[in-house]
Amino acid sequence: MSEKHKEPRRAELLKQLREEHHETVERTKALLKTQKEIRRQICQATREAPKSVPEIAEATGLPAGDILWYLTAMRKYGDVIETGMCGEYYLYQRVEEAKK
Amino acid sequence: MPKKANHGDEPRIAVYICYCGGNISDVVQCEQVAKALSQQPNVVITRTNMSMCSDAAQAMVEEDIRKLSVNRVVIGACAPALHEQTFRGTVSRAGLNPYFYHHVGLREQASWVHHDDSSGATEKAIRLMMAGIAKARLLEPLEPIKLDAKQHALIIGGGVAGLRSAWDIARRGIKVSLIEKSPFLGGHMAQLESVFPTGESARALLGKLIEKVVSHPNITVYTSAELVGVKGYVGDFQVQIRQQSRGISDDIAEAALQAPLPEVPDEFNYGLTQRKLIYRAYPGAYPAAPAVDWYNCPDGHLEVEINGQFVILENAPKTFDLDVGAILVASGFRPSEPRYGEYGYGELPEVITLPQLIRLLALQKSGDKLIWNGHPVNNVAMIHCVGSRQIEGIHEPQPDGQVNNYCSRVCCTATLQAANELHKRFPHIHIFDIYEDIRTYGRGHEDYYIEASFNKVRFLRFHVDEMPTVIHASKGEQRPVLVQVKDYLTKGQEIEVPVDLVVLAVGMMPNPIDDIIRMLKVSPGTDRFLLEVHPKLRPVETAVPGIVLAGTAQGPMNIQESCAAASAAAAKVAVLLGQGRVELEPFIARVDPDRCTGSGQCVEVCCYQDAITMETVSSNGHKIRRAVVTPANCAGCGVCVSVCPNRAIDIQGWTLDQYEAMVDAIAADLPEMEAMA
Amino acid sequence: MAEGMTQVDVIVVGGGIAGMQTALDLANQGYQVALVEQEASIGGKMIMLSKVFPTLDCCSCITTPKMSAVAHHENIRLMTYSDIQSIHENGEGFVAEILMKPRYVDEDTCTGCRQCEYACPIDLPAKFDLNLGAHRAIRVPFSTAVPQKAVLDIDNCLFCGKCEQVCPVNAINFAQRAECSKIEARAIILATGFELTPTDAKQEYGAGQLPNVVNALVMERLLAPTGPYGHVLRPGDGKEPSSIAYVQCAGSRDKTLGVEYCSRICCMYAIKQAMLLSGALPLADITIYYMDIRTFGKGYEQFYQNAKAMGIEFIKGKVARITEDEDHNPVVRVELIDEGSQVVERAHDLVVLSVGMLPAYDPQPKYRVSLDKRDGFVYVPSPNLSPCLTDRPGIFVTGTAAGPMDIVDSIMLAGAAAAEAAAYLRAYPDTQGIDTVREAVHA
Amino acid sequence: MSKPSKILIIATLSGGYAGADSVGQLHTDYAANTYILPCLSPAVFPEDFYLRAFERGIDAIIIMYSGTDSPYKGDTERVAKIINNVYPLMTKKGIDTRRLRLTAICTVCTKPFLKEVRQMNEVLGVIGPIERELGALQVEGRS
Repeated sequence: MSEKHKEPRRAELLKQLREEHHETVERTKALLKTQKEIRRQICQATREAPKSVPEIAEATGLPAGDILWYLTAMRKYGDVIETGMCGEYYLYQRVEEAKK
Repeated sequence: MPKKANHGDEPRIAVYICYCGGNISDVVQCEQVAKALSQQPNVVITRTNMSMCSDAAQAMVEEDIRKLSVNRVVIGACAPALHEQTFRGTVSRAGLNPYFYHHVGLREQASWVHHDDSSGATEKAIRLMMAGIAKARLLEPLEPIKLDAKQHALIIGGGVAGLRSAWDIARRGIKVSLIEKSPFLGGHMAQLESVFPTGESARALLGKLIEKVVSHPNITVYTSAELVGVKGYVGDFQVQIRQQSRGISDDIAEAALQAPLPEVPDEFNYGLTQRKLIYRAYPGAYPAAPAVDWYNCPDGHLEVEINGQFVILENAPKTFDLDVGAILVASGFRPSEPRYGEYGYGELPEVITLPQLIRLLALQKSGDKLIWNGHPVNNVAMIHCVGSRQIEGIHEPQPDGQVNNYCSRVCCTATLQAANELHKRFPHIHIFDIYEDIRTYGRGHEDYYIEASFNKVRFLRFHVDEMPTVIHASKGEQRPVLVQVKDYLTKGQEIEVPVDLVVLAVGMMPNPIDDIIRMLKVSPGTDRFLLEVHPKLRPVETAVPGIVLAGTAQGPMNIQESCAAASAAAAKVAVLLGQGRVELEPFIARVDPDRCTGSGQCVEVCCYQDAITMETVSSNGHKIRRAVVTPANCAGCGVCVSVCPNRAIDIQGWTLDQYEAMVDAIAADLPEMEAMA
Repeated sequence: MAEGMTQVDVIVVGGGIAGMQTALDLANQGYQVALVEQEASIGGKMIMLSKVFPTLDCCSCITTPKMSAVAHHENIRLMTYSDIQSIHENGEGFVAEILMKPRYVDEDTCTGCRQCEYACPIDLPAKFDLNLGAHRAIRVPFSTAVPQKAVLDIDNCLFCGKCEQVCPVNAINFAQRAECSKIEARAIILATGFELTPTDAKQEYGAGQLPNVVNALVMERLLAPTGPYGHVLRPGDGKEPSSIAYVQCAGSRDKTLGVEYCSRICCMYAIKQAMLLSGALPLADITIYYMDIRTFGKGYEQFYQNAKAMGIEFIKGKVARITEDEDHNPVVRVELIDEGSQVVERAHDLVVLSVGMLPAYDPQPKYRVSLDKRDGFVYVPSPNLSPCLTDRPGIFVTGTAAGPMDIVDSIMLAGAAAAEAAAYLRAYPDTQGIDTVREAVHA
Repeated sequence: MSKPSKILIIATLSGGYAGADSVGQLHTDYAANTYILPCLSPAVFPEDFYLRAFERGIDAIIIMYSGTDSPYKGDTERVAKIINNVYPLMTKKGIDTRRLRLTAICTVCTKPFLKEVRQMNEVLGVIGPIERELGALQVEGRS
């Protein structure tokens, strides 16, 4: 019985929380937007072929250290894999592309 | 009765292979092992995991046991010594008898020793796991043997570590008997003047500790006493102690010290002075009564004139037994003795050791000149790492053929402390400190190094393959000795230092305790110090249950570290004995009365008193003879097993049937591997 | 006894290796222990390490069983994600007010399945990986965490509710509030641990601004099998380094930083890491710049000699400055003392600063124990005979709260603290140890 | 392709087994055809245990007991006696006695451990697999 009754209350509570934590939500939303954009750029850069951190950095114009951080996160949560090595650098690609 | 009567059920075995965070999986192809095992009869689940010992993995095992009605568990991981107990606990939490667990070592005995043979290591892992599964099918539920523990500990050694652990154990409500080989308590700490890093008086600190120990109602101290025999096991050791006579009654004690007697080198001052055959180690020593030096009285008696009367003092050693639950070894160290000729030691009278310098400074309490060998001392060289950090092929080995390849930990700070003391009392003395690395690592120790630099101690740094030399100066030189050093602090210059005194910072070696090692069956490590089970998992325990280590018997330590180790050992003794009960592994002999025909061969070969006896029992109205095991007396060696003509006797948990099944599993072919080949 | 008051024999503050070991050593004697840890998991710094010297055991294999034993012990009450708010004496001992921070996850129902973590859209720098990797706003702290329960970072939450939707056991609870509880204990053991000397403190070493100059704990994470990259890569651009240098005494024995003491562990961890690196990157050149090599523990000198035999380069010299070239390769300016004291500049792919130890926590305000004026760690009035006694009766100190030390020494001192506390609990009047504490030191 | 030979090592927990762990701690490589079974003391095994193992297809057995370091009383002599009994039984069955070796290994005997393994493999290189000697005998478990 509870599940159906809970749903609206849950949604209500979340709404209330979002209001309470307005600043956090705004800040985090902005961060998420940036993250999504960078992830998109990384995916785009590696669409054709797997690339290394400096290559992705050059393609996106973002600092190499940041690219490595995003790749590390994407790898941890299963969006990106390593496909091999080129010289002293590992190559990365989105899981979907790599499986093709 | 075990928790569940699940031993009669058909075995349902869960098998796990640990990656050990790559330690195993880098070499052994764990997934392949798992695949090969999954088809084995009775195996209901096979899994691999990054770290089986993690909480999550243990929870997984528990869940598998419950959900899949698993009644046997086999895990291939690191050495059983590390984690067998962990996983016995895991299966126990899931309601299974802990002895339904079998552990297979795949790290120390496979992945770590077959780096270049991944397929060989994998095949080996499969076979070892198959053997484990074969044994698991035949496992039986066992119950640990519960024994009463004597709330009484024996401590061997009356130095600071022994004293400190005695006090801790006694305060915990456990009786302590402390035996000290020499006639006086205190060990090497008594020979120090001030202790780093506080500068407190060593003997004052020690005196307070001794006072606490000897006045504690739970502690009995036996000086001039040695361990001569040990029987029994954890919780119930019977130890035999032999104690020499003190030799002198209290009423004549002071007069005896005045008596005219031959003299021998005084070990308290490392031979710098002489003492009589009746002596007190140092003023304020405990016990206060003087002792007779029986070692130097060959026949065990000494004729002496006391108060104008001739008396004959006799050594009448007495031997007595104690029942103790645990034994703590705090047998301590001795300063390493330089080889004759090492940096001129023994050849040149101007070469002494650091412990000797400390006594020399204590003996020369007054005066503005330090006198050695009749001459005032103006230049002193101190050389580090003598008898420590030795390298095979560069240093001459010790008499036993080994080099001391370890760092002795205390000598750097002790040397700089002595250098600063020299500077403070004799500011005119030039000090040259000759070293490889300065290791003032402890809290407050670096201050001694900083202070020494401030005191203008001149540091010279040598390379181990270009060791300094100490030679006699040619005639007419102002200083009797020359120290030659290739000094890398001044671009590798060859420097000659003329000195009046050379001080060798000698390291530590364990006291020679071969007899104790033999009696207690404990093991020394390659550095000759006693070996702990594992430096992090079980740092103060030996491989023998109930025998623990404290202080420099285990390795070089300073006073603070010795006390910490002593207290840690005391905590372990309190864990063992504090509750008055010890639980032992149930790995002892067991007789199958249906198979036993009463041949009595087992009794003949057994070396343990009353471990196995022949008894007459009634069976169907007939009186028959059968072997009976007394669990507390059985050591589990299995000598009885191999002589039984009827296979009527076995060691619980290690049965012959289990071994044969394991051998068969190892000998069998691996269908999968063949297919691959 | 007041309502809601739990009684134990000892409160152990801090769930690192020292705190865990001392709790176990007391609990195994039958004493009741409350172990209070501010983080969401116990394990402290040790669980972050790769392998441990000198045995090269997998660190997790030594730590996780102890974590597990603490969690399962019938005599230990484990309180993670909890802060001690105040301590006061009540005549018989101490009363601690403890604040359990909200996880926003019901600890009893969470199974640690991490579905919430996968559902959460926001990536945040992961503290456990020293910000090299990411975790989500809701996550299980790390793979071997104890307890294996999720925790939500409310300050970086979108309140999107995705975690709530996917949780199979309805464990997410946004309405959770901090809970206060009181624990009464006869004795307290401080095991509050250490922090690293900050790398940005040293201007000469790039003030923390050089991307390919890292501290040694970062290298531990890079070497750990659970590490962020899965390989040893330099954080600046993901390059696999072929030349790695260690700068010893970076933040120890350094008057300019106010840290004049030796941190005791850095020589050994540098040598250990160098050995592990030569296993992970067989072709890499590894150099250790040092002042004195201090491998003083049992088996440590032999470890050092093995490292030399393996071809690791040990160079005696004080590194004066670290800069970088145009490819962000760190350049080390060093006086080579064994080469006639010439000053050279050498470029490496990655430089590791062997940073030292600072106290992690100042217990003075709450616990009213003194700190040592010289080093800032907890003051121990009689360090030789009573290395765990503070200057306040009933409060003991162990592990790196009592000064820099390695794991072996921490475990030893943890046993000592347990013995000291047990004796204190048993014999109340005999509390002040061997010394009447102050006389010898303050005289 | 010939099957790799198998060396069974029976090692005491207080001696050879701990010694093998020490070898592991040192990361020293040796041949992987070594199967180490721990025991409290090899005194538990009667003569026929060894013969049976050979008949099942084990090519060699090294018993690493604790010798004078044994934590047990009297087992060392017992083991020596049993093994002395096994040799003539092996000869009788046509099994080369070099396939069975008794040696004392302690917890830090890493070099002797490696030497024993190496030497036994050298012996096996000379005398070949056990099947050859068992000849007409049906090797059980290897059908």
